[in-house]
Amino acid sequence: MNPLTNLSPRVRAWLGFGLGAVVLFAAAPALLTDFRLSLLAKYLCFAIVAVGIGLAWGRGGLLTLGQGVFFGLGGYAMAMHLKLADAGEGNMPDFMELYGQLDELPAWWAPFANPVFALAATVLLPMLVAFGLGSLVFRRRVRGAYFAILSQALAAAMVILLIGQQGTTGGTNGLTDIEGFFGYDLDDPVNQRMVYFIIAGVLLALLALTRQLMHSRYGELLVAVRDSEERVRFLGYNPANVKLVAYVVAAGMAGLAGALFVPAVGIISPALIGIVPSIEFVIGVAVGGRAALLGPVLGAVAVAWAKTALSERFPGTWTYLQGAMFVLVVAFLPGGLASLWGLLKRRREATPPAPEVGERVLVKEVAA
Amino acid sequence: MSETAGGLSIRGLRVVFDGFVAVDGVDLDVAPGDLRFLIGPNGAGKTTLVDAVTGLVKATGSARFGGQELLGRDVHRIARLGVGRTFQTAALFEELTVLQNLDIAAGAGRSPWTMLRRRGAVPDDVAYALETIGLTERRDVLAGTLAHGQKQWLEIGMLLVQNARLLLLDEPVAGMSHEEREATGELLGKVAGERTVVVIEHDMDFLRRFAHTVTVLHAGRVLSEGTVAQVQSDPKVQEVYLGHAAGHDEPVAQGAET
Amino acid sequence: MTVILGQLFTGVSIGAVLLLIALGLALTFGQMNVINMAHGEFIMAGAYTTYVLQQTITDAGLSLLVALPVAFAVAGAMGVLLEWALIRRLYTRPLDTLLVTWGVSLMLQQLARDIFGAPNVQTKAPDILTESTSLGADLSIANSRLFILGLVLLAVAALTAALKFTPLGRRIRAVVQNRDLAAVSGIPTARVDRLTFFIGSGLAGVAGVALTLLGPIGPTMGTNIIIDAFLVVVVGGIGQLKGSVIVAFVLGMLQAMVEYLTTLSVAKVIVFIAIVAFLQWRPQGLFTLRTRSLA
Amino acid sequence: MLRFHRRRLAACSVALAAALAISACGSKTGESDSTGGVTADTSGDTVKVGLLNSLSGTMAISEVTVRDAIMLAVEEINAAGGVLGKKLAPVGEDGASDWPTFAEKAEKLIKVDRVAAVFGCWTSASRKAVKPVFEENKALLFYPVQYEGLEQSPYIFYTGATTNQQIVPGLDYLKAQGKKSVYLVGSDYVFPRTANKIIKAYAEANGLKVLGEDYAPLGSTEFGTIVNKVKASKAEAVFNTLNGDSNVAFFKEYKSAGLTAASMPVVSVSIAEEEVKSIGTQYLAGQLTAWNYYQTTTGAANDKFVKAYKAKFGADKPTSDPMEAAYVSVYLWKAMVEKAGSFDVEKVKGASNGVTFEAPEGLVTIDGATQHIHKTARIGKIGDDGLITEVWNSGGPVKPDPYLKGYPGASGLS
Repeated sequence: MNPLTNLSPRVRAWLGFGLGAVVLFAAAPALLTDFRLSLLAKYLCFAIVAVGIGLAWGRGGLLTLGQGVFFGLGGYAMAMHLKLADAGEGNMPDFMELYGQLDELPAWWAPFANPVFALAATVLLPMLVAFGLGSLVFRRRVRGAYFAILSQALAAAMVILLIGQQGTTGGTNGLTDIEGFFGYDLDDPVNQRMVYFIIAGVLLALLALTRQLMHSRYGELLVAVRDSEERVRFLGYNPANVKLVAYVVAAGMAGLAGALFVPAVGIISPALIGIVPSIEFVIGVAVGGRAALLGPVLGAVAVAWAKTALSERFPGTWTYLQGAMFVLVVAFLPGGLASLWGLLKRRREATPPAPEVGERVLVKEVAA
Repeated sequence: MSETAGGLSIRGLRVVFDGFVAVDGVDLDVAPGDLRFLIGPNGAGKTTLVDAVTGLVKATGSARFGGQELLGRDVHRIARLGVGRTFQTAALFEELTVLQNLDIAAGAGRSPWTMLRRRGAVPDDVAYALETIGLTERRDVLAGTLAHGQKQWLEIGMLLVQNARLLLLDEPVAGMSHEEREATGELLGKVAGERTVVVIEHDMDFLRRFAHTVTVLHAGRVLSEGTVAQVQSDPKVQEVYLGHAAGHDEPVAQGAET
Repeated sequence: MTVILGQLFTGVSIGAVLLLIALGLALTFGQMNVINMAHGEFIMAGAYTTYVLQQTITDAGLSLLVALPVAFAVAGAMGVLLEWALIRRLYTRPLDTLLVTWGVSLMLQQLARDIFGAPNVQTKAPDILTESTSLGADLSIANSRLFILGLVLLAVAALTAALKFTPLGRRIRAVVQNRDLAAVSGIPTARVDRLTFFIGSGLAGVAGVALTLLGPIGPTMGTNIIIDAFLVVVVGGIGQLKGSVIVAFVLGMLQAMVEYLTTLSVAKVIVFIAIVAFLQWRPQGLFTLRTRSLA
Repeated sequence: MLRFHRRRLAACSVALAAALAISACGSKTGESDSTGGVTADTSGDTVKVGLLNSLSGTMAISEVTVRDAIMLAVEEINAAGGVLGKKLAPVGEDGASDWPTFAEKAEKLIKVDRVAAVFGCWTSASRKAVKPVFEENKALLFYPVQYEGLEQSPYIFYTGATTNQQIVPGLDYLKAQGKKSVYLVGSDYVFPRTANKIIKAYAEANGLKVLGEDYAPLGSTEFGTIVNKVKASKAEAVFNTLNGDSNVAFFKEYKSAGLTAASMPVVSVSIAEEEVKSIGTQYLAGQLTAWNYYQTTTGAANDKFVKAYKAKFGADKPTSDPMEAAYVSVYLWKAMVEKAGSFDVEKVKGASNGVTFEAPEGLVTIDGATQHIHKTARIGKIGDDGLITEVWNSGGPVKPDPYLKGYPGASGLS
């Protein structure tokens, strides 16, 4: 018998958390080159998005196919501030002078010069948009499938909007050539490392937050809404609010991830927002296991890593593999790899484990 | 819980689906604490009536409970007024445990702060309901793995902790064994009195054993109403409902309604 | 004035194209509730079928006519294969179907790239379809657009008639309205599903043939139009063709008018906002089948 | 339970504190850069060069052919003995039509593979994404595609045309043909929007009326309304900066609306031989293009290039301007390295001014000040056979002027 299984879930969580911290804060920086570490920073940003999707989709049954929008809102909010900071007080960002031929900074850019406003906006702006769309859609009981398609349409519309406003958003280019991060020079590898540590810290903090949410009464209610929304309604809850909370939290996480992506990679562009990247955010979650806490994180990192590694040598093969992952995992292993582990464990122990909410694989979905 | 149970009062209730009149001007009064059985042939509008009262389908007319108008409110608002219901097929959260099912049912009024924390101990009303429905031993079992009868009891338990003062039960004993029926009937008898209970049922034996009063629906209208004896002796009922079996006590094709 | 008239016709023809690509979806999504993201790749398959046929049948007009039924069969067969291999396992999980078929669409795109190469390929249209019909002074209407309008009206009429009057159509409608009842009444629902999917996918193939007259033929041609098509069916409502028909033309007209006054980008955004607003008013779409069920 | 929360919180704050402590060592913006960039690995008997193009995604259509042309040049150079006696070892990366991926792959080529130079990128967006990477690491990029100008990075060599070598000649040609008005149609992204700003300014100063401009989102294939507007404007010509798939839909619609090359010619700046093949001469015959090179361009260097390309990639594969510019960029780099006698980036840059190469398009010379090249502008007409034949050229190489300083009326744009 594995001695770990004798520990209480809480102690195990604490141990896992410590292990994660050791891997992210000690092992990875020690073992990886600066370049690989910066790639890991990027993957961890995707993992943060995945944590939110895991909550909304895995636990809440909300297939959020528009996370790119929130990622982009957070990223643009951060990039706008950094561009303004690079340009210096009273100056306009370089691209605006190049393409926009504006006489002065547009009014909606101005508040982003304030770092506090910009930082708050990276999280609050996506949450606000999610709240708006979510309250419209959930309250009117739009069906799950409609919600998924509307999310995609939102992503497409957002891209078109951003690209169309080249003078003030940088168009297809997005916002590039970001030099500093709150006064620190991003060219310096030491500062790149700092960005990595911040991202890793945020990821761990959000994991703790999400674990708390999943194990709270709200987490149980969310699963109940996923499995039988109508029944929850007859118990006197408004499922729209329950879903809205998960959706808004997931949007906030995506926004934060987008904001951290900017200093890590140095660019935010519409290419990260549209339908395709939005669906790609989901694939890691599906592969890792949508309903588990760590599944989405590990899945997102693994898929992003595989993409980098494989596309270096076999660009066409990667597309096939990506497609095949969607097909095989979603159709035949809906609980993702996390459920595989559970299945193996169960087989070895040959007795059904004490059911603990959430670590179970879901096979049902809110169809209504 | 010693709140005064309210009475249900329905006036001129009408439900129309795409031109088809499912409920056609029903007037119905259920006194506080009554255990009312609602019977009628397939398509009589029994379930639709319950759907209308609980806000699932749109209806015209009036349905008041404890003095509050129900029609036109959202489903969850009606539930918060103390109206609870079950469905023909058990609707539980199968991925959650018995305890979690009950805890959720008990929690519609919880503050956001409570919601965001873990459940500490088992709340008293939940423990009491577990005892009442006899599932204390199985509280950590997934609801999906319960036996059929136990699922129905769990549903009733959920209505209890939900603190519903009007219980609308759609065929609660369909598919149950004889012993389970007896137990369920006794449970309903215990619940009524403090609360008002309306049961849709086909099983005539069960009805005779436990009903306080009976309403017969036919083609969207109330055909007859009264005690079991009064209804059974009503010639209109014998004509349209019991039909060929008039005078005998044959139960009507049981559970044929899908 | 002539510009406005021209723009009116443009709106109608945008609507016709939308309807043509959405018609198959109105069957598979609208009737069967399957979100098939690979529908766009079936359209692509139809377009490539036209291209392949032209390698052997050099006469542009003849090859186009031959391509219509062949593309229907090719795309339909792909649809049946997809239904048999994957979708039938997923009928209870509509959102998972979306992801699975998205994966399939990725693979089909790459397959097209490997077979036909990444660049677009060209087909030759019959000369008459590259010209326009003059309607007085400055007003003329593109023959290709007229052809597509005719084709889509024909397809709608045929589909409506088939659903209304043939035994198969009655079975499809029975399955849509009550699957369990249909099953116990002796209708082989699995076979009806497969046939429905064949027709829906086949219509995508026909749309692909028609699109060779208007746009590029390449591996990604399906992805650009698929979301618009889904929106048509979402707004039109589930279970009825007439919703999709009306919505396609209304959206086409709206887009043409807004685009004329502003730009294509703005038009797309405004159409999206209009759709969200509309769904506030009618969350189930323009027309719905009302049934008494929990869901 | 609460105790655990505290400890978890403590772990987080320790982690964040550690991160901030480490950060204190980093340099602030504005301080002199402590890092000197990465030096290429030239120790062995081969030297690595990076190839960065989209092999997947929407841009693969165009970029794959550029990759082929670069590979051809690398192989030819290796067959002829390499550069400074070292063989070139190409390292290919896929930008996947995604700008952040381009930045990531550029960094990988520079830092992990330590290549001596990188050849590639197509869209302006991908170039803008990698530009800071090359500048930060002091590495070289050769960018082979015509673009919107208004840029001059110290670490990029631009071997495609800038605006005064393509767009301005295109307008001059229309003017010379007696056209008095144009309508501008373009895709909604950087190049068309910037190009059209230049066109409007230049046209105004030269008596050409701009009767309207319209942009379609990238990948858009619905051109009914735009063609309607174009037709109603009664412009005498159209200047087309559409990209990719949109061109196919635009020209099909254009022809269907009864508009012809004779009545309202279209000058395109993104349609080369490869695109002609995918649109079809049925729709394109007689229309105009502005480039610096066509497959039909005469000269021994081009005959050799076309022959070698077709031998390697297939007789049905046409050659085009961006391919030629990419092919030339490798040879130009070779010439610069040989002139400098070193692979060192700064030395190569220093040696660049005046380096020439007898290219398929004719003699090209590097302008050291702008790091662009002198190129001959050419207007071509698309024939029924799918080839483009030259109808006008600038008579000799035009000096690159990315900021249009020598063009009154347009120079204020930057």
